[in-house]
Amino acid sequence: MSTRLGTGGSAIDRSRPVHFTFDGRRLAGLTGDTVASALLANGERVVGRSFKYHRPRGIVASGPEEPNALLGIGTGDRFEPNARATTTPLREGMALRSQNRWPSLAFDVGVVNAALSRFLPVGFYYKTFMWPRRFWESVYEPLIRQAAGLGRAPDAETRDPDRYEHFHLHVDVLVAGGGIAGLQSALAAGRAGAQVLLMEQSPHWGGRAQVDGVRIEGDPAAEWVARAVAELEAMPNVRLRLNATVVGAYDHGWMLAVEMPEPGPRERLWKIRARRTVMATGALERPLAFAGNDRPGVMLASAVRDNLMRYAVSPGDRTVLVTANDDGYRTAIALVEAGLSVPLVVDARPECNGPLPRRAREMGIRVAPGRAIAGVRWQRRITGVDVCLQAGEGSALEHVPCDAVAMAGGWSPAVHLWSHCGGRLRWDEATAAFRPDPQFPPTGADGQAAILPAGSADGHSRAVEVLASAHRAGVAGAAAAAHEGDAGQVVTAEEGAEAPALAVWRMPQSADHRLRAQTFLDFQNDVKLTDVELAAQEGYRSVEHAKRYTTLGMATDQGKLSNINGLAALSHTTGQAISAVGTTTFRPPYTPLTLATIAGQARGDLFQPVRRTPLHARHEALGAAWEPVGQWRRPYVYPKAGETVEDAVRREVLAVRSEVGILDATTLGKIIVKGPDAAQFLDMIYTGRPSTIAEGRCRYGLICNENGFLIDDGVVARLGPETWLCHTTTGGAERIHAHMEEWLQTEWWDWRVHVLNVTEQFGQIAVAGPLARNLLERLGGMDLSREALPFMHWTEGRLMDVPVRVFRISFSGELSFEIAAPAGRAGEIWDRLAQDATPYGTETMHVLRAEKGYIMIGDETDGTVIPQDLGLNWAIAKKKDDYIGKRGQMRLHMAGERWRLVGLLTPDGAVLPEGSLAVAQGTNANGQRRTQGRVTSAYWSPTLGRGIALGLVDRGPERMGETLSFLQPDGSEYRAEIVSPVFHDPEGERLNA
Amino acid sequence: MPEYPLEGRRFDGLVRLESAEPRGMIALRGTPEELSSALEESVGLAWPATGEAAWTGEVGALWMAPDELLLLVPQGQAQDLVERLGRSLADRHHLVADVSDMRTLLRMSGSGCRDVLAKVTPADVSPAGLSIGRVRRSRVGQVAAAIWLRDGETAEIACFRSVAHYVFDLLADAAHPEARVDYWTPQGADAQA
Amino acid sequence: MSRYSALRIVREAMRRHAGWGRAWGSPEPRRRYKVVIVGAGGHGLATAYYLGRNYGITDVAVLEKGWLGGGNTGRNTTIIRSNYLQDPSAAIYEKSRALYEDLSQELNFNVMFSPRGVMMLAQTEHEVRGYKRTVQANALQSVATEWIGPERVKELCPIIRIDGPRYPVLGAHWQPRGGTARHDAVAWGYARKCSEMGMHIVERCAVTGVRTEGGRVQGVETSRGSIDCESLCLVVAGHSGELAQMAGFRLPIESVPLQALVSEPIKPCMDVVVMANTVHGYMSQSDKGEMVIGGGTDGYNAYTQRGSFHHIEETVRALVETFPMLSRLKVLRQWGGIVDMTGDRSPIIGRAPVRGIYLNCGWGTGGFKAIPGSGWATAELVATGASGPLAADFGLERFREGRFIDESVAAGVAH
Amino acid sequence: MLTLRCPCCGVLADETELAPGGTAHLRREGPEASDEAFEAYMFLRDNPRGVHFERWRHAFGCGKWFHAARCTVTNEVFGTYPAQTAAPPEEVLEAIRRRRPEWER
Repeated sequence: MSTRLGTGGSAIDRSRPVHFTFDGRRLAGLTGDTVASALLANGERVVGRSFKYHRPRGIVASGPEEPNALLGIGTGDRFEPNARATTTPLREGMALRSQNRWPSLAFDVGVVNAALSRFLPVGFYYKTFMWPRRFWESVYEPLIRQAAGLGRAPDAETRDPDRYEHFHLHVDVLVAGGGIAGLQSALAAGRAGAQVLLMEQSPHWGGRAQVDGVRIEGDPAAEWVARAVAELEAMPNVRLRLNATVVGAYDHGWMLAVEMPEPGPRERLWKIRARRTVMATGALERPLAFAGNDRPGVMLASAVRDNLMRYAVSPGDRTVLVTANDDGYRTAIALVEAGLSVPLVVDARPECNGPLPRRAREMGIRVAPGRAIAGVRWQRRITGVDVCLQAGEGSALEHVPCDAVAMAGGWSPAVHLWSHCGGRLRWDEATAAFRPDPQFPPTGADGQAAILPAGSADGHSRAVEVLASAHRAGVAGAAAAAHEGDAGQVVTAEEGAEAPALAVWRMPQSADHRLRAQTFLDFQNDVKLTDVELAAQEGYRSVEHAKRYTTLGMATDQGKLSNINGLAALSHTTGQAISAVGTTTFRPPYTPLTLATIAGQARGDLFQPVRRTPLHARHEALGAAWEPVGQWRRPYVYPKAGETVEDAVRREVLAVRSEVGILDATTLGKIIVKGPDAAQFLDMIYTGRPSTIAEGRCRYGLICNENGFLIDDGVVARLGPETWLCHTTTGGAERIHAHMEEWLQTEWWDWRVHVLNVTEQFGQIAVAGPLARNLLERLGGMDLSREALPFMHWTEGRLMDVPVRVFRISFSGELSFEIAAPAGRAGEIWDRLAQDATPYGTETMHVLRAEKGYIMIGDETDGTVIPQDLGLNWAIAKKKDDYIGKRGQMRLHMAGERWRLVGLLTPDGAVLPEGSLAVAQGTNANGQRRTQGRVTSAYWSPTLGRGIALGLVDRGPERMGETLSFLQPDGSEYRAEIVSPVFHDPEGERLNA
Repeated sequence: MPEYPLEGRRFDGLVRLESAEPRGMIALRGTPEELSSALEESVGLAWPATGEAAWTGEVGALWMAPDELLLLVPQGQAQDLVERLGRSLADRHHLVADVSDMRTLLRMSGSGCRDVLAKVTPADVSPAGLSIGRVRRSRVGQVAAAIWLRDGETAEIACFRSVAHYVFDLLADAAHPEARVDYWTPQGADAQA
Repeated sequence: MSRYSALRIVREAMRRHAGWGRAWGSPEPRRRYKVVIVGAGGHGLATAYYLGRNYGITDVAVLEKGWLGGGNTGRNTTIIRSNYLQDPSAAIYEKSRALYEDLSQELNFNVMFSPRGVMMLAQTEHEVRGYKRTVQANALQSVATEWIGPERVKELCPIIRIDGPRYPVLGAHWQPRGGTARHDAVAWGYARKCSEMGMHIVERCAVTGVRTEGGRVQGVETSRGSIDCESLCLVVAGHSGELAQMAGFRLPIESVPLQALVSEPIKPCMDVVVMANTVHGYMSQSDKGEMVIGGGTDGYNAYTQRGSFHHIEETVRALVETFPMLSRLKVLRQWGGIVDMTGDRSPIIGRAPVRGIYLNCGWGTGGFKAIPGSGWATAELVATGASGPLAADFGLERFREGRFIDESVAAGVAH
Repeated sequence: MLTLRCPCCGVLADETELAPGGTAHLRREGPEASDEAFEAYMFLRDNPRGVHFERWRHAFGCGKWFHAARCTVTNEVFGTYPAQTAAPPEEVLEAIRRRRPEWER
């Protein structure tokens, strides 16, 4: 039975109980507990079921490497699946649920997989489920999917109510890890004068040293830790954060960290630009590979120690320690010191006479050298272990009753950050571990090492070396940022000497197949020794193939526990050295990262900016239906009470055609181009010749990209001798401004031209319709008569005492003006106009322009259309030697026969479905129906009382009067006649009125 | 009377957020070689150093780019200054325009300014990175903005008019009373000294 | 090699699976082959397989500098669809999708093709038009897709939020027989069959040079010796530029990082593939229960197989907005691949400027779904020396002529 | 996540403040260009594995275009310089040779 002891526990507050439930049962823990320690304190050994065989599993570790103890935490909108019990602080009222079991944790039908395990060898699903063919979709895959997955998915309508945010920081030195190495590095860098941020993933400073009985400067580690923290807190150039894990290393020293602030947002994502990062992330203890090593109650020796010292929780009353190094003995000693029984220490080493083993023996602990575990006896709880010779095949020599097993397989440096960004690892035979290879570090923008390994993350195990390497790293980090101040002395430390460890990759050495088939490498994914062997046998020998074929290391712990043992198994089977086998690449994040944390504040209303015109509130008041255009919100149409969108569009169109309407045209781009070379520049940007526009006049212009394709259009006005105002489409404002700047800055930098995007300076209102002029004249202040301001002219003055520019241009085919007023004053004019004019939206604008046969960028064009296709040759200056796109348009395919703009009318006036294709005879070599044209826009025209459409048709303009067939997906057919694209006022009398 | 997007909006949290009082704004493009003397005589300001702002009272010249300044003047004085500059620069290659309505100015005040800014911009807002007098053009959330400090506890932010509400809402959310970071404050103040 | 089957598994279980042989051989390379294919990813192996299957050409070596399937084949988000706008794309992707339907049975290797359906959400009027246009085109291309309304979207994928404040779902472009497959299995399955046909798959064999004479290819220099060949086929996504350089020509290609990520496994909650291009994100749930997530490419050239975090951020932001219930789910792993981007974002299948060299590259972000069709078309090209109908429009010359195959014209640009 | 020093405003810009602009130092080919020359200008790229000259725009900053010399394998940056030049400045070439002695243009 795991229980809470009567005394001890550095992290817990016995005076403050915390209540929670586990699978509905009411339990109590203490303030300071992790969920894991609280469960153990309550004797909860089985906390989940494994992925494939649904074997009962218990808590193995005490940190982020925990593979088994994943729980569903919380309820409703705050439900979180797969929460790691070992790193989740216990909170009052927490509701915990075990996962991947049905109907209950104790009895799980999935366990049948375990019984069938021999028929479910690694990769079996690649070899079967193929016949009968249709069964795959109807039976097999649904079964596989149901079986897979760990935690329950949150309900479909879940809405996370919590806050998340980001924090950007630029520092000289980031120290990842607040153990004694991290503290020493921070001290060195901080004293040297560098700006330092020190982050520790747990709620405690000092890391393992405190539970490992290390003494620093003659005192217990804990006391030095307290002093170090105090000194760091006093430094103005140093910051410390607990509960903050550095999870990713990216290019140019950009580091990612997650903080669980308390109180504050649920999680905070730190984006840290660090000159250097000290990797003081410590090391992870390895399990040992013996039969039954996955049984609940088998734990890492270090985890047993942590639970004992921090939380006063014992994993059992009688704990057998199995080890291959001296460090493991610390756990045995600690257990006995806590008054618990350690019936046996199973040590794989033939010789174990180091100080720690000696001490253990002195305490009366029986030590069995050269031994191994042949099996763990289990009946719903561990009842004992069978002990055998490490050298043999596993025939049991004795049976030792116990209810818990602590395993000490040696330590693997936590080198993940080193690997995230290109750093290489080297296999170190001496420590039997992958260590950072100083020859191939992850580099920053300067080509130098961006990450400096320190302490046990660099493969050091002795406190003295740990502190020394940490000091060096801190000094080096500060120096890289030109801080050379006195970093002080590295402190002294002493701890029990340790005899050499033995790298034991399987127990016993020559375990037979029966044992190997019960020896687990990856606990969560149920990968066993025999699985890796079979993978190798089938040729999946490259480490990546083995990983993917067996799924070893692909569980939620990302191989933190299983990786090295797996590699060792692979090397053993393939007969190549571990160094030759190599390791798979560690990828960010080091620990799983919440999606909402990545999104940060950008959720809901802040997901993306909404751009509002100065008239936004007025549109809202008018009940506009919005259309997102880029990030702008534009009124699509203004439906009145009881009106459908169609009704409203009809009403708005007729109002413009018969009276007058107003449109918010603010979003159209407005770019000033000025300078001695502006004329020459614009003649290159546009296909036409803006240079020849007279002052006071406007002209329609086209802009192509270098490929020849039409990318934007708009009216250009000549403001002065060397000044032009270029209007772009709504989407074009930023794009075309950038386009102009690009050519000016990178190609024609010697041309004397300035460009300024003044789009948002103005509120622009289009006033369109036969009554437009006299409405405007009623505003007073300007003579807008036909004589004073003819079509395609502009003027400036004051309307209602508001300074404005008035452009006599039209996108509707009606008598029309566009009024540009300072954005802050456009409202006054709109309000006045709205008294007598009908506001209309973008959909109405589309109908109006289509009736007139005007093209719309994005409808008639799609990035593959050239002006010539649209009958816009008149807007291209043929004689001009050059403009952007001219050469592109000279290419074979551009000059040849193409689909060109026409109008399309159905005999019965029906509206052609947009995107419809006109079919031609027969099929192409791929059996696809041939086509000869398509509909680019189609609308119901209230003006003509029928459907109209614009389209691109093969040699269209030469085929007036021909009828095309538009085949629909549902098999029906539309027929339409090719006509002129101008449906309304072809002579343009209304336009010029 | 002109309308301003953030008129009347105010938020109190880790910092106080409000619309700065309206000011005239002028975009001036051209090289210092061409324009600095004219700037001197019509505004009384020397061409600011790269990435800095030059102030005389409420009149400021903010460095936007090697060939671009943003001039801040009291409300209503922009048009007049544009014309004066236009005249004195007539023979110089330049571009000057009244852009008073194009951008919106927000003011953020309180000891939490740097912490709140750090949540929304990738720029270095440490006392070293964003010193008083410096003008930093960068991102605020997903939009472009210019940030400068008037003093240790007052920041001004200029963004385009159309996104004024987005920027305000984003900063207000970042300044949520329960979202303290205490990175640059209170210690941050000492670090400056 | 004996067949895979349930019966075989039972038999092997009785003898502790001692009888399973290697999935594919690992022979020493010979001095000469009729055809040398560089790149043992999906496209290279499929090309080899169809050379044997359709043309009886088995004197083939597939050279791989690293481990088989270790490039983009093993790094992509495994989406399979053919709902493309342009005829040439629709033709080759639909051919590919059709081959996927029976691939497991044909290869006797379960590639877990899962035709669960692919939907592309329309969240702006512009997207609605783009997708409706594509549905029209697909109908004439014999690609079964349809336009569905928001309610149907919600029905097919209940975890989508269709009434989001920013971009409500206006409908979707739905391909019922699109889906996913197990990426590694595709490479392994083809490799096993090629091996069975006597072809040589040579791993850890890096090509260091291309030998040409009089404008004709003679062979390649490799880290495992010099190899002669009649035909050389370059199928090295991400590294096509380097190989081309060795052979002395340039390509309309730039190599950029493409990133993806997976979440922790959860019980099935999403039975379709969803792509949301307005907000740049797409997602499916693997058979293991992980949410598999992808987005856009990084904007700069790199061979780092990792990218910049802000692209991940943009994608995740989009998905949390589209699937709010994912909010508290956690990302397990992110990674990157290197993709070839061509001038029009469509692939290149065709003859290289050097005689005897054939190209299959430029698949950009969409290569996995094309593997069988691409192999089929490239095999025809290599075997006959001329492009068949499937590959005809994908030749290099299109860039000179300005005859582009631009899929970005429809809203659906992501893969 | 790259950081590049904008040579125009001196800011050490985060990648999110920048817009990438593809290969630098392309010579524009106009109407008189041959099909081959135009195709090369528009599409053919060296796409090197190593030192790459590329364009960036300080889009969220001073708005200026600049060039960077960067290694496409390690992302090491050898230098940045204003865009108003047809070839990389000597000091950048020097920096490259210092770090990549074997490199040649």
